[in-house]
Amino acid sequence: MNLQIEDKGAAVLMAVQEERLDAHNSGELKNHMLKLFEEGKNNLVVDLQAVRFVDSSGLGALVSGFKNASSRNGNLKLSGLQLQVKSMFELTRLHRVFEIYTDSDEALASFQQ
Amino acid sequence: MNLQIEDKGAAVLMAVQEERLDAHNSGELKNHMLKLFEEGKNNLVVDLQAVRFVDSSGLGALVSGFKNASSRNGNLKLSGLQLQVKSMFELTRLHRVFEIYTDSDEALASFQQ
Amino acid sequence: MITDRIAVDIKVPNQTRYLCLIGHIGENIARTLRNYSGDREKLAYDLNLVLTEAMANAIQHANEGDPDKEVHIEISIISQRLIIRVFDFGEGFDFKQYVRPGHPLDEHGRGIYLMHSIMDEISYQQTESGHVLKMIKDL
Amino acid sequence: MITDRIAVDIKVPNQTRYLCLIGHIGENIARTLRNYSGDREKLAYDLNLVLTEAMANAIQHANEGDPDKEVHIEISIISQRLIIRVFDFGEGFDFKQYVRPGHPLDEHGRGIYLMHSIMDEISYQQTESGHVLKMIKDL
Ligand SMILES: Nc1ncnc2c1ncn2[C@@H]1O[C@H](COP(=O)(O)OP(=O)(O)O)[C@@H](O)[C@H]1O
Ligand SMILES: Nc1ncnc2c1ncn2[C@@H]1O[C@H](COP(=O)(O)OP(=O)(O)O)[C@@H](O)[C@H]1O
Repeated sequence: MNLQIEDKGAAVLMAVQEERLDAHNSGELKNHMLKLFEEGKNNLVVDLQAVRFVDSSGLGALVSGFKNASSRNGNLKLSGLQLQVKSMFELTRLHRVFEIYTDSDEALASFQQ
Repeated sequence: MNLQIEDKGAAVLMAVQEERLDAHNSGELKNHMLKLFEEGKNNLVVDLQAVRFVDSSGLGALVSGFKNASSRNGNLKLSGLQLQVKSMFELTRLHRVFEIYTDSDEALASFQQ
Repeated sequence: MITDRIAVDIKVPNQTRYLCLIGHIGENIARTLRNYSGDREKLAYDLNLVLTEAMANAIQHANEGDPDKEVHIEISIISQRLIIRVFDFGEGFDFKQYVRPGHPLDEHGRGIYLMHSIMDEISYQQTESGHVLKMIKDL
Repeated sequence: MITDRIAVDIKVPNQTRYLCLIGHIGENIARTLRNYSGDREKLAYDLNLVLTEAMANAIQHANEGDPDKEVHIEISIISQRLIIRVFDFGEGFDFKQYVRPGHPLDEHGRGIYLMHSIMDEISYQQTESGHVLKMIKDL
């Protein structure tokens, strides 16, 4: 999976560089998040700007990251959702679970307050 | 077919705004060219920048335009060919028939000399 | 009025790497349909999604991830009805149990809810040689 | 080594508007193949092209543009060989005659030359119920 990971201080930015986040690659995303948690990095921004399609297992991987971050007193926030991807969060009511920002800068700034 | 036609003085610029130029829409391109010839516009630039795929009938429509333009002492030149589209012209040796320019400005300028 | 009459039958190995092939075929069908007055790009996403969800279930739950097995999918359109059939050779399951959404913080269990929300009809039935998930959308 | 084993069987109306559906399926297959060391984007274009050319011929020459007829195409991959079959119910034609390129200024007659150049094997044969153009590419 093509993933760009960058430590921005207040949070780690993970930019998913894939057209699809589905049952084929969501496990890998989960593993990358687990590795960050093990390193004590509990504040994440997952940027989905490049992602055109998410399925239920992609959503599941993000929920898993959110729960892990929360249980370590961190947070996982999302940014860059394309219109149809956003609809998926609404259909599954996950837009009430995640803090969702227009772009990664805004999401990162929210960690600095 | 999505086609942008603009009279630039020395030549008419036809920009094909389609991903594919194939047996489904090449007939339409031919008709638009014929209409221009009927109006006495015999110098054409066909810009293929947006075109990702050309089949043999797309090539055939361009050859037809080229022959019509030539027989009226005009010319039909091409611009903006994507790499794989260019390969199609080479495979069929049509790169020796057409004057091919990087972009439409260059092709138009060649008519002004 | 000329209506679409399309039949696509696909067999691929039981591997998630082919999810995108099947999903893209669904998208492309949505984009080439002759008569569709709704939002084509929404339909493209929806068909991509239900095909991906149904195929992922067949791979992971029915064929238990065995990469040597095969997944068989049929997509057809007759008289403005789009029908998807996904065949599996597993033991079957109680489909109705998963139609309602679970807890928002569950990691799994959204697939059947999504297919059920998007499609007009959905059923899961035994056949001579396994089970078939059948979904219908009126176009 | 796990090899790809794929079978796609497609039936669409005898209309050029479906050329892009079939062509895109060819492209998507090229992009998802497990074992391919060559240029994937070139293979994607080539499969798109030969499918488009063969199907356009079936539509225009064999089924004579009748929109109520049907085009039937099979794409399969077995043991690193990609096989395309395009069935038609026309009168057939002398295939060999068109394998060489014609005059550069001909408007027609490049389809079979292109298919012949791109694929490793190509044949056109009678079947019980019509003709089949069969093309093979070793992957
Ligand atoms: N084809 C199938 N064969 C057997 N069990 C299945 C099949 N499809 C789904 N299931 C069962 O139904 C459950 C719910 O499926 P779904 O809503 O798609 O969510 P998920 O796949 O994320 O668990 C699965 O966890 C599995 O136990
Ligand atoms: N499936 C077919 N059935 C009958 N005739 C065909 C078929 N395919 C091709 N032909 C004949 O072969 C000729 C050459 O085909 P081709 O090289 O694809 O060029 P084009 O289609 O541009 O004429 C066609 O003009 C047609 O007469």
